[in-house]
Amino acid sequence: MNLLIIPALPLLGSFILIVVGSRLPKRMIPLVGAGSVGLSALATLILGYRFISASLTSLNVIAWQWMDINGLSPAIAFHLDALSLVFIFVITFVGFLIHVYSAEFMVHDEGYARFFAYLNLFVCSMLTLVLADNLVLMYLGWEGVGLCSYLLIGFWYTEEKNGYAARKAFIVTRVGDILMAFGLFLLFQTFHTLNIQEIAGQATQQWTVGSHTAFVISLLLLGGAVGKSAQLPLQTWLPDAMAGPSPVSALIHAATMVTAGVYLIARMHVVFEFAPEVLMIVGIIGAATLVMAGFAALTQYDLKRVLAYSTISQIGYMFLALGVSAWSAAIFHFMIHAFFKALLFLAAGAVIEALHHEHDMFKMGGLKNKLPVVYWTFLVGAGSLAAFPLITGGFYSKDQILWLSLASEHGNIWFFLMALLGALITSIYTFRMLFLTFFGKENTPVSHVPGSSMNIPLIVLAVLSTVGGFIELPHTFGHLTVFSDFLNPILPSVTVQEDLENFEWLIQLVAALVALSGVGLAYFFYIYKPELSDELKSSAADLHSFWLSGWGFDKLYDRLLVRPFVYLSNINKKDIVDKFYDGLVMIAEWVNRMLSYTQSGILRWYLMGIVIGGIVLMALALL
Amino acid sequence: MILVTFISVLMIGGIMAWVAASWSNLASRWISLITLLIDFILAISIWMNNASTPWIEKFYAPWIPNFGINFSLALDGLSLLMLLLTFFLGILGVLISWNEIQYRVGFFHFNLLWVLAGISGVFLTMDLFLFYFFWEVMLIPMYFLIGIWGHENKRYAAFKFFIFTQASGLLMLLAILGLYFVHKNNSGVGTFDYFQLLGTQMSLSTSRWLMFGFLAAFIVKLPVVPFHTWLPDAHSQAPTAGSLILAGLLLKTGAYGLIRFVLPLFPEASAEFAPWAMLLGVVGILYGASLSFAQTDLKRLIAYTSVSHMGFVILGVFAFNSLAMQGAVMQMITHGITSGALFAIAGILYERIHTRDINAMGGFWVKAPFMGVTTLIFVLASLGLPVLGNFIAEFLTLIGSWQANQTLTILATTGIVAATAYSLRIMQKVFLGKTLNEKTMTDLSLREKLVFVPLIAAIIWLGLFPQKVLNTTKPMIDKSFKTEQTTLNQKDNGIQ
Amino acid sequence: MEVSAEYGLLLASVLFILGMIGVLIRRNIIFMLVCVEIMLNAAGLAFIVAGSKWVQADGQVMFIFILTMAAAEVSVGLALILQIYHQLKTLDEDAASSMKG
Amino acid sequence: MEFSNINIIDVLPGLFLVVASVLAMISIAIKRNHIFIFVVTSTSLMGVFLFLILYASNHEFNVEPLFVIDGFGTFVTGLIVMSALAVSLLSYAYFEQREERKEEYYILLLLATLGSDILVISKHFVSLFLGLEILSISLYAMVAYLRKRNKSDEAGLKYLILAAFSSAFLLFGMALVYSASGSMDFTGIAKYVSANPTLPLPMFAGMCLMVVGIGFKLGVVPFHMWAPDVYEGAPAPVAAFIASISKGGMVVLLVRFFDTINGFQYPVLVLAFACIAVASMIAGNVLAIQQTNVKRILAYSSIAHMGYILVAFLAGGELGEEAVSFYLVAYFLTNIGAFGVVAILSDQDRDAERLEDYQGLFWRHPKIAAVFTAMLLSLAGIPLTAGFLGKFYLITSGVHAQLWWLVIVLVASSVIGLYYYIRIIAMMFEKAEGSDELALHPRLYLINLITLLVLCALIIYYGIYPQGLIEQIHNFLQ
Repeated sequence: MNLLIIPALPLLGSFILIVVGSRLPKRMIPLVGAGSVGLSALATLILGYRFISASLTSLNVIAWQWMDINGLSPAIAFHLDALSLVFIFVITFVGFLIHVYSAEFMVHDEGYARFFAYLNLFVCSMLTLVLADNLVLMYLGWEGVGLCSYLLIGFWYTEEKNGYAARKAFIVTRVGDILMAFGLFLLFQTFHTLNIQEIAGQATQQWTVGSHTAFVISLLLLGGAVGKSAQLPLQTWLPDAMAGPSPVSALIHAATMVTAGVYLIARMHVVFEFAPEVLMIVGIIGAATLVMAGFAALTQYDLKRVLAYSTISQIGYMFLALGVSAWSAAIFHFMIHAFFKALLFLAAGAVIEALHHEHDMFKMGGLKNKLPVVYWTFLVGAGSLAAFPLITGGFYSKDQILWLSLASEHGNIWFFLMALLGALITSIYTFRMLFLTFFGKENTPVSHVPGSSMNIPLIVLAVLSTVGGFIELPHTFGHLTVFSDFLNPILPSVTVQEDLENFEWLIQLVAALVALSGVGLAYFFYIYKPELSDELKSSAADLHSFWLSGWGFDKLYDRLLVRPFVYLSNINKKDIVDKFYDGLVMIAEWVNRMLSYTQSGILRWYLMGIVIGGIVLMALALL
Repeated sequence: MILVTFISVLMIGGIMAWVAASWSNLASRWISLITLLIDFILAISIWMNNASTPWIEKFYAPWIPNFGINFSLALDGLSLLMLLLTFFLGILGVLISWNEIQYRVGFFHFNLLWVLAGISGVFLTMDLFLFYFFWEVMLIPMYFLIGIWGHENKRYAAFKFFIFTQASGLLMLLAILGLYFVHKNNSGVGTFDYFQLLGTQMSLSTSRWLMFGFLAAFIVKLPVVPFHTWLPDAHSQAPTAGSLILAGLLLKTGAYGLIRFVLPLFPEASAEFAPWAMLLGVVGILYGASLSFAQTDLKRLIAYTSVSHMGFVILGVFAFNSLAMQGAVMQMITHGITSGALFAIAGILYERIHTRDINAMGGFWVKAPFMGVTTLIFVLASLGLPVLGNFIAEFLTLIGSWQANQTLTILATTGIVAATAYSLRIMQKVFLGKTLNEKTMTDLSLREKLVFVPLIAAIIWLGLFPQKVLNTTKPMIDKSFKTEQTTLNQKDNGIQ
Repeated sequence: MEVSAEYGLLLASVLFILGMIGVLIRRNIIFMLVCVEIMLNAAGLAFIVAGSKWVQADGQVMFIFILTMAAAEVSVGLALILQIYHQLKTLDEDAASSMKG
Repeated sequence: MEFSNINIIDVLPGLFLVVASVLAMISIAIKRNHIFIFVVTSTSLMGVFLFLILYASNHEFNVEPLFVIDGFGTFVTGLIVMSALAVSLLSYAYFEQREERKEEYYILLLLATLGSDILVISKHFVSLFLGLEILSISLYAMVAYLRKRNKSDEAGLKYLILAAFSSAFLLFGMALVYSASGSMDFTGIAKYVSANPTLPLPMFAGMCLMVVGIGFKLGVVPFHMWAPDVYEGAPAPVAAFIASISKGGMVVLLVRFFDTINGFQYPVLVLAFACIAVASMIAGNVLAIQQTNVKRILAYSSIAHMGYILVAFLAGGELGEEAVSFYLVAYFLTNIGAFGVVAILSDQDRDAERLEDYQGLFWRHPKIAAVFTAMLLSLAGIPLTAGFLGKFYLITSGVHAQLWWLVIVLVASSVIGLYYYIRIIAMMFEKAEGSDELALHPRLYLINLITLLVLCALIIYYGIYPQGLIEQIHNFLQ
C-alpha cells in the first residue's frame, strides 16, 4: 500500500470540506473530516504492521520532482522510517480521536465544516512535515502547520483578541522559521543538497566533531525548533494560543505540532552530534524552560493556560533529553505526552463546555460526581503528567529522562536537579488543577454533560497514556526496551556513564518520592488548608503576578520589538522620501514665479532684458 | 512573423474595440477579451512545443537604416513567460473591469489593449531604439487609464507616474545613444541591434556610466527605494484593471530590462555594482514592508507590498547566480499574479462598499466566505507560504543570494517576517474581527469567480510544479551565466 | 583733413548708446520710436564710416537701405500708435501692459 | 552670371513669391474678394512648393554677391513655403469670422514668406538685412492685424519697438564687423577671419551685437520676453507663422553664417551660445509650468525648443545640420498644427487660449482633440510622433559631439516640459462638466480640419517611418 495515501486522505477531506463544505448536510461533515483521518490512521496501522513485520529500515516514495536547478533538486518525496512511523502513528491516531471528539464538541458552531477543513489540512501538513525526505518539503509542512495553527487559533474570528493571538503565534514561530531557513541555506551551500539522508551521509564524511559549520547550522536549526516547540526564548505564543477551541489545543498545541521541534532535532541528530556545544545549549534551554514554565503554571487561573504552560515545560523535558542525546527517551516522552496531554486538554474542554465556557479554575469545583467520566480520565491524565509512580506511562517516560539527564555521558548533576525540581512543580500544579476543578464545593452549575463521542476518545486516551508506558521499562525492573530497540536503527542508543550505572534505582526512588510529595503538597494547600495558599499568594504578590504573566516575556518583547516597529512604521506612514520629490516640485514652482516677474508685460523690462543680454555678451567677448 | 502578430493583434483589437463601443459597450468588451484570448492561446501553443533552444523565434526588418535601427523582435524563454503573464493578466483585467468601467468603455479598452501591446513589444524587441520606443509607447495609454478612469486623486497620480517614468526613460535613451557611439567608434558600424551590441568593448568607467543610464529607467520602474514614490499613488488611484497591469506587468518590464540588458551588456560594471544593487533591494524589502504595515488605504497597502516584493527581484538578479536569477524570474511571475489578485480584490471591495479604508472594513468573512478564502490564499502567497508560487520564488532568490552575500540575505529574510505582519493585517482588518459595513457586502459573483479561480490555480500550480517554468528560462539563464559563473565561484571561495 | 575711422565709430557708438538710453528711459511711445530711429541712424553712420575706411560704396548703400527700412518702420509704427491712442487714450508705453505672466 | 536654365530654376522660387505678392495686390486693386485672394495665395504657394518638389536639387549656385542657393537652403525654402501654405489654409476660416478687411493679410503673408526665404538663401549682410526687414515689417502688420483688439495692437507695438531695437543692434554689429573685416560678404569675412587668428575687439563686439539681433528673432533667453505677449496678442495663424517660419529662416542663416566663418573656433562664441541654449531650455520650460494661457504656453515652449535646436547647432557638423533640418520639419509641422487647433477653436470675440476652453474637448470634438494631443505629444517628444525623432536626432548629435552637459540639460528641461503639455492633454480628457458657458462657438470649416488632419498624419507618419525624410535631408545636405 502506498505511503502517499496517508497524507493524501486528510488533504482530500479538507479539500472537499473547503469547496462544498457549506452545502454538505451537518451529519456528513464529521464523516468526511474524521473519516478521512480515521482511514489514514488505519492505513498507518497497516503500513506500520507491514513495516515491522518486514523489518524494513526505511521506505521511500517519490511523488514528483518538485524543482531541479543545478544541484538544488528537492522532490515531493516521502521517507518512512521508525522515527517518522512513531510520529505518524501518534498524529493520525490521536488526530483521529480528537476529530471524533470534535464531532460532538463543535457541533453547534456555525463554522463546523470550516473547522474540520482546517483540522484535516493540519493533519496533512503535519504528516508531510514528519514524512518529508528533504528539508524543503519539511519546511513546507513546517509552514503548513504554522498556517493551520494560525487559522485554528483564530477560528472564532469575530473576537479581536483571538485574531491577535493567532497572528502572534504565526509571527513568533515565523521568527524561528527564518532561522531554520538560514540553516537550510547554509546546509545547501555546504553540501549542495537538502535531502536529509544525503546530508547525514555527507556530514559524517566531511565533518569532524566540533566543526564550525556544524555548530552554526545546528544552532540555526535549533532556532527553528525553539520557535515551533515554544521553548525559551520564543515560548510566549503558546499560552495565548489557547484562544482556539480545546480540540485544537489538544491536537496542535499539545500532541503534535509543538513537538515538531523535537522531531526536527531528532531527525537531524547526525548534524547535532557534530556540535556538542549546541547539544549542551539544547539541554540548557530544555531545563530552563521546564522550570520556568512550571512556575508559571503554578500560578495560572485559566485551566487551559495551566495546561499550556505544562506543555511548554514537558517539551522542555524532551529538549533536555535531546540535549543529553537520549534520543529515544525524548521520542518516548513525546508519545506518552501526546496521549496524556491530549487527554487532559480534551477533558478540560469537556469541563469548560460543561460550565458554559468558564475557564477560571477557582470558579469551578465539585465536578467529581457531576462529570464522572471526565473526572476519572482527567485523573489518569493528571497522574501521568505528574509521573505518578509505577502505574502511569508518564512515570516511565519522564523517569527515563531524569535518569539519563544525570547518567548520560552528556548529562550532569545540574540538569538532573532542574529536572527534579521540574517534576516536583509539575505534580504540584497538576494536582492543584485537579483539586480545584473536581473537588471542593460546586461554584458553577453544570449545563451539559458530554456524550459518548466525547467520552470514548477520553477513555481510549486514558488507556493509552497508562499502558503506553509499559512498552519501555527501566533496567531496574522488567527491563523492556521495545521502543528504544525499535528506534535504534535511526536513533543511536545513549551511552551511560559506567560509574553511575548502579544508581538508577536510587534516582527512580527519588523521582517517585518527589512526585508523591508534590501531590501531597497540592493536597495540603488546596484541600486541607485552602486559606494557606491565599496567604502565600498575597505574601509574594509580585512574584505571583510575575509568574502569572509568564515571567514578563510578553511585556519585554512588546517593549523591545513590537512597539518600536509599529511606532517607526506609523511615523513614516506618509513616506518621507516623497517629501524630497515634493521639494523638487516646490523649487520648480518657485523658480517659475520668480521668472514670471520678468514677464511683466512692460516694454521697458523687455528692452532692458535685451540690453542686459547684449552687455553680458560684450563682457564675454572682452574677457 | 508570429511575434509581430502578438503585437499587431492587440493594436488592431484595440482600435476595433474603440470603434465597436460606438454602438455597443458589450461588443467592445467582448472584442478585447477575444483579442487577448487569441494572443494567449498563441503564446500557450508556442510554450507547449518549444525546444529548449535559447531563441525560439526571431523577426527582423530594417526600419531606419541610416541609424542602423531595425524592427527586430526575438523570443526566448524569459520573453515567452512574460508574454504569457501579460496576456493572462490582460484577460483578467478585461474581466475584472467588466462592470466597473461604464464611462467611455471603448476608449478604455483601446488603452488597455495598447498598454498590453506596448508591454509585449518591450518584452519582445531586440533593438535598443525599438525597445525605448515601446518603453515610451506603453506609458501613454497607461497615463490615460489612470488619468481618466482613476479615483479621486487621479490627476496627480497620473502626472507623477508619467513624469517619473519619462525622466528615467530619457536617461536610458542617453545611455543607449552612448552605447551606440561607443560601438560605432569601435567597429565603425552604427547599430542599435542588441546582438551586435552585446560584446561591445569599453572602458570600465564608460560602461559604468552607461549602465547607470539603463539602471535609471529600470530601477524607477521596478521600483527601487528611493525612486518608488510614484508607485503608491499610481497604484492606489488607478482603476482596478490599471493597478492590476501596473503591478503585474509594468513593474516587470523594469526587472526584465535588468535581466535582458543591464547584466549582459555591462557584465563587469554590473558585477561591480552588484553589492549596492543588492543593498538597494534589501532596503526596498524592509522599507516597503514597514510602510505597507502603516497604510490604511487598502490599495496603497498592497502597492507598498509590491515595493517590498520587487526588492527580492533586484536582490536575485544581482546575486549573479542561476538559482537567484531563477528565483527573480519566478518572483516576477508570482508577484504579477499575487499582487494582481490582491488589487482585483481591493477593486471588487471598492465596488461593493465604495471605500478603500481598511478601518471601515472588517468581518466580511461572514458575508463573503469565498472572497475570504481567495484573499486568504493570496495573502498567504504574499507572505511566502510554501505550496504557493511566491515561496518558490523567494526561496530560490534567497538561497541564491545567500551564496553571494549572507548579511544582506539575512536582512532580506527578516523582511519575510515583516511580510507576515502586514499580510495578516490585511486579513484581520478586512475579513476577520467585528463585522462592519456589511449591508452592501456580497460574495463573489460568477464572473468574479471566473477571474479568481484561474489565479488561484496558477499560483498553486506554480508552487507545486514550478519545474516547467524553470525549464523555460533555464537555457537563457545558463547562457547568461557562462561569464558570471567565475565571479560567483570567487565569491563562494570568499565565504568559506 | 583726415579723421581716423576709430573716431567715427566711437561717435557712432556714442549716438547708439544715447539712442538706447533714450528708448529705455522715455515713457512716451513716440519718443521711444524716435530714439530707435537714432539708434538705427547710428548704425548707418557706422556703416558709412566703415565704408569710407575701406573706400567702398557698400557702406553708403547699406545706409540707404537702413533709411528706407526706418521709414517703413516708422510708418507702421505711427499707425499702431494711433490705434493704441484710440484705445488707451494715452501714449504712455507702460499703460500698454495688459498681457503679462 | 550666365543664365543657363538650371539657374533660372534655382532662382525661380523667390521670383514666384514676388510675382505672387504682386498678383495679390493687383487682385485687391481690381476687386476685394476674400476667397479669390485666398485661392491666389494658396495656389501660388502650392505652385512654388510643387515646383520645388519636382525640380529642387542639392547643387550649389551663387547669385553673386547676395545669394547662395544650395541644398540646405532649398530644403528649408521648401519647408517654409509649405508651412506658409498651411498657415494660409488655416487663415481663411479664421479671418472669415473676423470683421476686419481680410485681403491685405495675404499680401503680408506672402511678403513675410519671401523675406524668410531671402534670409534662408542670403550670404551677404545686405541680403540678410533685406530679408530680415521684409519679414519683420510685414509681421508688425500681421501681428496687429485685428486692430479692434487691444491685445493685438499692444502686441504689434511691442513687437515693432523691440524688433526695431534689436535690428539696430544687429545693424551696428554688422557695421562693426564690416569696419573690421572690410567685407559684408560671408565668404569675405571668412577669408578675413582665417587670415588673422586673433580677431580685433570691434570684430568680436560686432559679432556679439549681431548675436543680440539674431537671438531676438529666434526668441531665445534673454531676448525672449516679447514672445509670449506677441503670441498671445497676435491672431492664431500669425502666431503660428512667427513660431515657425520667421524663426526657421533665422536658424538657417545662423547655421550658414557660422559654418562659413567657422565661428566654432572661438570658445567665446560657443560659450555664449551654450549659455543661451541652456538658459532658453530651462527658462522656457519653467516659465510654462503654471501658465494657463495656451498661446503663452506654446510661446514658452517655442523658446525652449529654440534652445534645443541650438544644441544641435552647437554640435555642428554633418549630423548637426541634419538634426537641425529634421527638427525644423518636425517643429514647423507641430507648431503650425498646434496653433491651427487654437485657430480652429477660436470665434469672433476671442481666441481659444484659456486652458478651460479645452476642458472635455476630447468628448466634444474628438478629431480636433486627437490632433492637438498628437501635436502636444510631438512637442513633448513622445514616440509615434515626428517630435520624438526630432528630439532623438538632436540628442544623438549632442551625444556625438560629446556635449554632455547640454544634452543633460536638454533631457532634464524636457522632463519639466512634459508637465505642461500633459496638463493640456489632461484638460482635454477631463469630463466636460461646467465648461459649456465659457465654451466658444466657432464655425468649423472643413478646410481647416483637413489641413490639421494632414499635418497630424504627417507628424505621425514621420514619427513611425522617418526614413524617407531622413533620405531627403541626406540628399539635400550633401
